[in-house]
Amino acid sequence: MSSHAGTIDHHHDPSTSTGIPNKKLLMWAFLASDCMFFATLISTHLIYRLHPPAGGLDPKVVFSPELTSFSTFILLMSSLMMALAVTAIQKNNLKSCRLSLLSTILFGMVFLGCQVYEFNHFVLEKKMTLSNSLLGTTFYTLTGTHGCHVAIGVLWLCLMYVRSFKTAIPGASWFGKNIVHVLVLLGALLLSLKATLGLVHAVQVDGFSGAALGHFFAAEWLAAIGTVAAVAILIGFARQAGPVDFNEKHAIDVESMGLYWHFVDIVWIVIFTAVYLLEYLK
Amino acid sequence: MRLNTLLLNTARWGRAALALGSLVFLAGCDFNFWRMDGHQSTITVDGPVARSQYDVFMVTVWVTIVIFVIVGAVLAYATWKFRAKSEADEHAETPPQSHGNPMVEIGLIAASIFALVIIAVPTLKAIWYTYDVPGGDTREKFDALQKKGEVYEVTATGYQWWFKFEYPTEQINGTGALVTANELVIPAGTPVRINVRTMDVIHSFWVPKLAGKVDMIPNRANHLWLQADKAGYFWGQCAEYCGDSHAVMRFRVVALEKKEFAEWLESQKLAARDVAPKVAATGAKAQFAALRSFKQNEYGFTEKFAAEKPLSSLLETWRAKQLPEKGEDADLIAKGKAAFAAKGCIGCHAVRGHGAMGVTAPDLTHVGSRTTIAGGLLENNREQLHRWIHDPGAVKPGNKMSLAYARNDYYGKPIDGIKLTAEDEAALVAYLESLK
Amino acid sequence: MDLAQSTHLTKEDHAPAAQPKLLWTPTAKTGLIGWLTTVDHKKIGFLYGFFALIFFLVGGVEALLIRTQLMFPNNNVLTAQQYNTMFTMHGTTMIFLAVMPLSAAFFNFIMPLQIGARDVAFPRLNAFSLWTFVAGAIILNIGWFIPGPNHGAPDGGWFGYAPLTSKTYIPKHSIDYWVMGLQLLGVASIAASLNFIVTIINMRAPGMTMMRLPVFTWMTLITAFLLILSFPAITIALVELMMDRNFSTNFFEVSGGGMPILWQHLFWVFGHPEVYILILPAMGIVSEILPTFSRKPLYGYPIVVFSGASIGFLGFAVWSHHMFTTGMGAVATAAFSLLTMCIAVPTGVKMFNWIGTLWNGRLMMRTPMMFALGFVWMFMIGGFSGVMHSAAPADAQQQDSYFVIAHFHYVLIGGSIFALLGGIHYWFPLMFGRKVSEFWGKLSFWVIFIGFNITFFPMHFLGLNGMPRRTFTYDANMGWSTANYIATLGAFLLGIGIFIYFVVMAYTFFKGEKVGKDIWDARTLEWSLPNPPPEYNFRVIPTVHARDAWWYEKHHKEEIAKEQAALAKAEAEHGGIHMPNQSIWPFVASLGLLVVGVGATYFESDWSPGIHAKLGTVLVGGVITFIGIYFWSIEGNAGYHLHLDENGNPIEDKHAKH
Amino acid sequence: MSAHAPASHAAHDHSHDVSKYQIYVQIAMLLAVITGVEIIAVYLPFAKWLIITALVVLSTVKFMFVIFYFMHLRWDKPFCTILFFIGLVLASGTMWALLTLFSAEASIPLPTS
Ligand code: HEA
Ligand code: HEA
Ligand code: HEC
Ligand code: CUA
Ligand SMILES: [Cu+2]
Repeated sequence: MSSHAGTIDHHHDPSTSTGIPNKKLLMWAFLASDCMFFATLISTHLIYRLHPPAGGLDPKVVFSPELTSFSTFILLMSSLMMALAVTAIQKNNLKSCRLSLLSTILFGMVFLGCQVYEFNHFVLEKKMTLSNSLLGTTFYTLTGTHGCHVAIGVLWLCLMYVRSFKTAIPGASWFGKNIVHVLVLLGALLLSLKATLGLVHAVQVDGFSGAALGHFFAAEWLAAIGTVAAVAILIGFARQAGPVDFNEKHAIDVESMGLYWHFVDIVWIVIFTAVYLLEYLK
Repeated sequence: MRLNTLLLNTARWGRAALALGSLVFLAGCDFNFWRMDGHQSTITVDGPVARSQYDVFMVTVWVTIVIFVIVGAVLAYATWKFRAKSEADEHAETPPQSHGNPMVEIGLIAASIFALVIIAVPTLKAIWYTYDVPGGDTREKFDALQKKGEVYEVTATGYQWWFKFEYPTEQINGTGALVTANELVIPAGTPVRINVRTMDVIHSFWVPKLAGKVDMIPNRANHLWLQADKAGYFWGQCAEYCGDSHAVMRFRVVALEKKEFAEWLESQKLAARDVAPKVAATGAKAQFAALRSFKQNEYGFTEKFAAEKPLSSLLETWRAKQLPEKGEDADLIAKGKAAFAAKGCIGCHAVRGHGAMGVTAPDLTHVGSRTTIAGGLLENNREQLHRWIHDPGAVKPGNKMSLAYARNDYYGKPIDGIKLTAEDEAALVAYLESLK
Repeated sequence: MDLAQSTHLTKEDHAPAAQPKLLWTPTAKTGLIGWLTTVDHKKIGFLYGFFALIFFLVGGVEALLIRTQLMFPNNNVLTAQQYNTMFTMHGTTMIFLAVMPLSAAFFNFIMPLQIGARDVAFPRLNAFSLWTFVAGAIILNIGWFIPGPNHGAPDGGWFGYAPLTSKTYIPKHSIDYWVMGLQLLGVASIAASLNFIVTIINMRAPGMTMMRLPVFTWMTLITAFLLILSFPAITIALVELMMDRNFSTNFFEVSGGGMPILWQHLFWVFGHPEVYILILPAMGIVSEILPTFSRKPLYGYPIVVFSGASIGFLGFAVWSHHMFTTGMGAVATAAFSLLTMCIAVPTGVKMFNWIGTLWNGRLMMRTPMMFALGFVWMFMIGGFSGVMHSAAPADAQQQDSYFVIAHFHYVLIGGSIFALLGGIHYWFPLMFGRKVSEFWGKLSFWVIFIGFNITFFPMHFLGLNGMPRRTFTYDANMGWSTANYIATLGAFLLGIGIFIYFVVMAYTFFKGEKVGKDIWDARTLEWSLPNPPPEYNFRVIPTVHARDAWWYEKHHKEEIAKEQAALAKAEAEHGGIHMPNQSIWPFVASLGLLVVGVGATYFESDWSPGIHAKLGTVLVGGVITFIGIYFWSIEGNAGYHLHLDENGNPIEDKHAKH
Repeated sequence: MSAHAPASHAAHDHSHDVSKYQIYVQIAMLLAVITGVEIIAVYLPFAKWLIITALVVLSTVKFMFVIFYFMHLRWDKPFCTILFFIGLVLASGTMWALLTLFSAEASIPLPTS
């Protein structure tokens, strides 16, 4: 209840029959369902990999293991940040929670950026499109669906992040600000996506070198500046004073969002092995 | 006659039953719908595969009937015995609030499992028996048997909405295998392996009296086997929904004794018949001036053909079809042959020896020797042939041949295509009939 | 924690600190706004039932058209295309828009009452499920109303086998409507099921242990699990089909190496659990009716529950029995054949326990009981023909013949529909406080029962006599004419029966005899409520002491009265009954999905650049949905408190913030 | 209500939280290392079955670490684990069955095309 004093027990909700909070239960049931969802998609992909049409594309020629390993690593790190965000809010450490949420969002965006880059690269350079080969069909659909999950997760994280600024002062208006906040955050996301794309591209072309950085700034200075500006505004927002209606009691919201995010991560673990790595076996 | 007896019988059951009875009679029927000896009966079967499937079915029927009688009897007894006699009786006294008895449950579970085992054993046997030709379940073994003439192989391909049959072992002058359509002729008394393929959507190959169905699935090498006990004429039908005209995607299977089968093969391998035009042509007779106008879906068979006759007499009908008609009009046939090329029929149809090589439609080389056309929908006679080539779309909804005809689209805008005059039609029919 | 504690008191019930004006809190209880914004599980249940019954009539009219066409050989009532549309829409409508939502109506209305809860776990999610279901139903049926050669209602069969449903073979948008419609229905079902799962597991009244749950609630739980685990398969299959149709991918495209058989597998991975989704709620209803009208507890409760769960679990391991004729190879065929047979065992167990429930009882032969007994008989017959199908060699002759039609109408009508119609009779007094006349109720039962058997029993013979299903016409010389004729007459009789049923229901709804609470002297908690139940359901959350909780209460009146008085006092001290606020946002979110759905089907290929208009609409819909969800989350799960007077009526200022 | 949350429980929880940060970071490192090992493993010249087994095992380990630690299953009520594993087991089972069905000889697609 609102009159709660003392610590909240985060693994036990006395208002439910089992002691598991409703939202957590909902999320676990949903994830059970999502397992089936990805099982069917991955099955489709593997079935067609085991019985490829004659003359189909060779994934070894198409895939680029470095980029995929990198984005796998990024996603793992985002999972870590997510886990930290949950512990932070459980300890009512709002600042640290927001920081972790923001990092999770950014890592998520980098992952998406890598994926967009990858798709673009495969289509333009490796000539693998959604419709010109069975490999393209199943690959894009599977990883694209996963990407959609990540994107939805990012959106959710953003909402949670701005939600954490909801004021606790009765009568105070926060709603208009809230909308501006959302918009700035979305802007930051899109700009950082663009910047990521540029950076990956530069690295792909020039390798890890100063030249890469130079090319990157030459091409993407607008996006880079925009990102910095947007982040600056966000920091401004974050300095907002006054009590907020976001605390320990909302830990369950963050936690169930975290469950979703981690699940997206483990799906990637499976995809990384089953879709990418296995192709490289001799 | 029957009307009277029927009415007399039903009168006793009161007016409602009488009305119902006469209604039923109006449909020209009697009450024997459980007589299951139709052309596609799965009960009165004519081959070992269908018979083994029927046997399994009967096991399931008997087992379930026994269970039904026992369970039903207990249920009926309980309902009767324990019912409250009146509303007051409902609340007379509360019955004992008992919760169940584990031993009874276990006993019943055991009994159910036992019943299922009775079904499962013949099921498993029949699955393996019906899966492939006995003793020919690998390519090598099958080829060995085929060399000895003990088995036979054909390929059936489904198209929207007709069947193509290929005889891979019957090569014609190296130009390819013998191909026919809509009527599959097989040797009787011989296991026949049928490879089923499709060119478009999923179809299913089903000749109920000979064997259960197997689907024709794109990108999948399915097969089945069947065997006719003796010579006969069998009905088959596509059993998987495949679009507009799925209902009328039918075919026939004709089983012939080995010798006759060999003769049939020889005659089929010949190129299409040529009927030499008379030198002094007198002009074609206008045979179809008084064309009967058919309504859509109108019955496609003459009384003679449709009657539920013994298989042997249908086989006679089929045999009669193999011989050229008497009194052919050679001029008309020649005109038809020309029209067949000029009107673009050759774009889709093949008539071996007459220059038509189309592959997307039924092979017409010997179409005159078949008893049915248009996927078993119509009897192969003059009127129906005429009806078909006059407006195939009106007979068989959406069929691919109608797409080549001139017609109007949804908005009434004309689409260009084949246009036939009455004379063309007469000539084409004569020509098609001559292709024995 | 110990269950003897009351649950509702600890719900988060603080009003949000500041409500921006935009976040209007609707309070209308009736009228359009009242219905659109309701989060009351009983109203939502009622709406589910209302839509489901309408669609049942629509599906029934389609069935009658089918039967009229088949009345005579070479009949001409419908064209081939119309006929194909008719059976596709009949099957899809009956399954997805009639039986499933009708079950959902009972889940919504009855289940929370049975477990002693004041609402479902996520009331607004519940509203979202309802409106998304409606959106799906609209898209599924939209094709009837759009003219043009590119449109039309779905006509690919209810299992839409690829590649017939690909753009090559059906370029019309009819299939797109089907795809998007089912997709939305899937979203609705999954959301609703997640809600039910959480509700049943977490919102039980104190003392209501899992093994004290009423069987209907148990079956709801199992059905919900089946739904969330099977729908993803068809969702993916539909996504793949949609990609094939609109973005020329190769999932089922043979020229690109695709294998259409994959569609069959994915569909039936969903499809078989689906048929148990249709029957388990019905079994739950029957397991409520039989004990009540036998005046005895359900025989072998734990075993009935356990067999329900095993049916659900086994249901995932038998899907290929719909594919016995696809040449899976002898081993796979044998495996699926045996696994399918296994399902007869747990189903039989239920059968035997129902009979055990009757045994030694005192059977009240009222209308609900008639339907329940009709169910037992008819489902048994349908189950037996199921077992005949499970013998793969026999099935090679039966598959896609009228024998299958007979089988599944026996389990679907004789099973699901009978139980659902019986359930309506059973709970009608509770829902509306009125009772259907016994005479008219029984009359409709007998007409339906007889009409049903006349319609579908001959179909067994038709199937064995080789009549394939989905055929718009047949020849007179096949020996099928008589049976078809009789079946059609039966269908009209069945139609008359259903007609009587509905007229009687409508009459009773407005004018029927008013009755007091618990008219059947029933056993489960929902009957402890006055009828119709107040919006807060339970004045005092009951404490459950036995499996048939209400029966126990009735036989331990004093003890219970004392207990409830104490609890009521505690509750009043805590600030009264917490009620969730109404909300429009779930409706807005669903509306957005409707626009998304329409965009994803309609514009393509009609508009010149095509893809832009289409994506534009999808985007607009997406934004609407996003807005809905955004406000939904901002709004928070606020609520208000109700205080009751002695009669259970709310006292004045119930919307006061505090 | 609040009186109901046992004090001991809360204290116990706290002791967790202090170390959770470390645990999370360590696990994240471990996961990164395993991923690295996997990437190297595919290029090693061992038998194919061996590497596949190793990959499957390693991925499963990663999977389990994430769900039991990052997703708290280890500290939550066992019912959450059961719930998720119902889905996981059915999903894996279905996947296995599908792959098996499609590798059966009878299901191999036609050689042409
Ligand atoms: C409510 C829905 C429902 C239910 C409950 C069932 C129940 C069963 N079904 Fe049915 N089925 C459908 C709906 C349903 N079915 C539908 C819609 C289709 C067609 C889909 C389409 O193609 O469009 C279909 C098709 C279908 C097929 C495929 C047919 C084909 O297309 O070739 C098969 C094959 O095995 C089958 C089997 C079974 C079995 C074994 C059961 C068992 O669960 C039945 C068990 C019950 C009993 C057996 C009776 C009671 C038991 C006893 C009294 C105990 C003792 C009995 C014995 C030991 C035998 N069903
Ligand atoms: C729960 C599911 C369900 C239900 C209840 C029904 C109910 C009925 N079904 Fe259905 N049926 C299916 C599910 C169902 N069906 C499915 C899944 C298919 C397969 C589809 C496919 O192949 O893709 C099928 C196919 C199917 C066919 C086979 C078509 C074919 O393969 O060619 C037939 C044929 O007779 C048929 C008949 C009937 C009849 C007569 C009823 C009757 O019980 C209907 C009774 C109801 C009425 C008669 C309505 C009465 C109402 C009024 C009279 C009032 C009208 C007034 C107003 C509108 C205001 N059904
Ligand atoms: C667009 C291709 C096409 C053209 C052109 C065409 N047909 Fe056909 N024809 C078909 C198809 C396809 C069928 C099978 C239709 C079915 O049964 O569904 C068919 C069937 C037939 C049949 C019945 C064959 C059988 O064994 O069942 C005859 C006879 C026939 N066509 C004659 C003609 C004549 C004569 C013409 C020229 C006027 C013609 N066709 C032009 C495609 C074509
Ligand atoms: Cu071909 Cu149906
Ligand atoms: Cu099934």
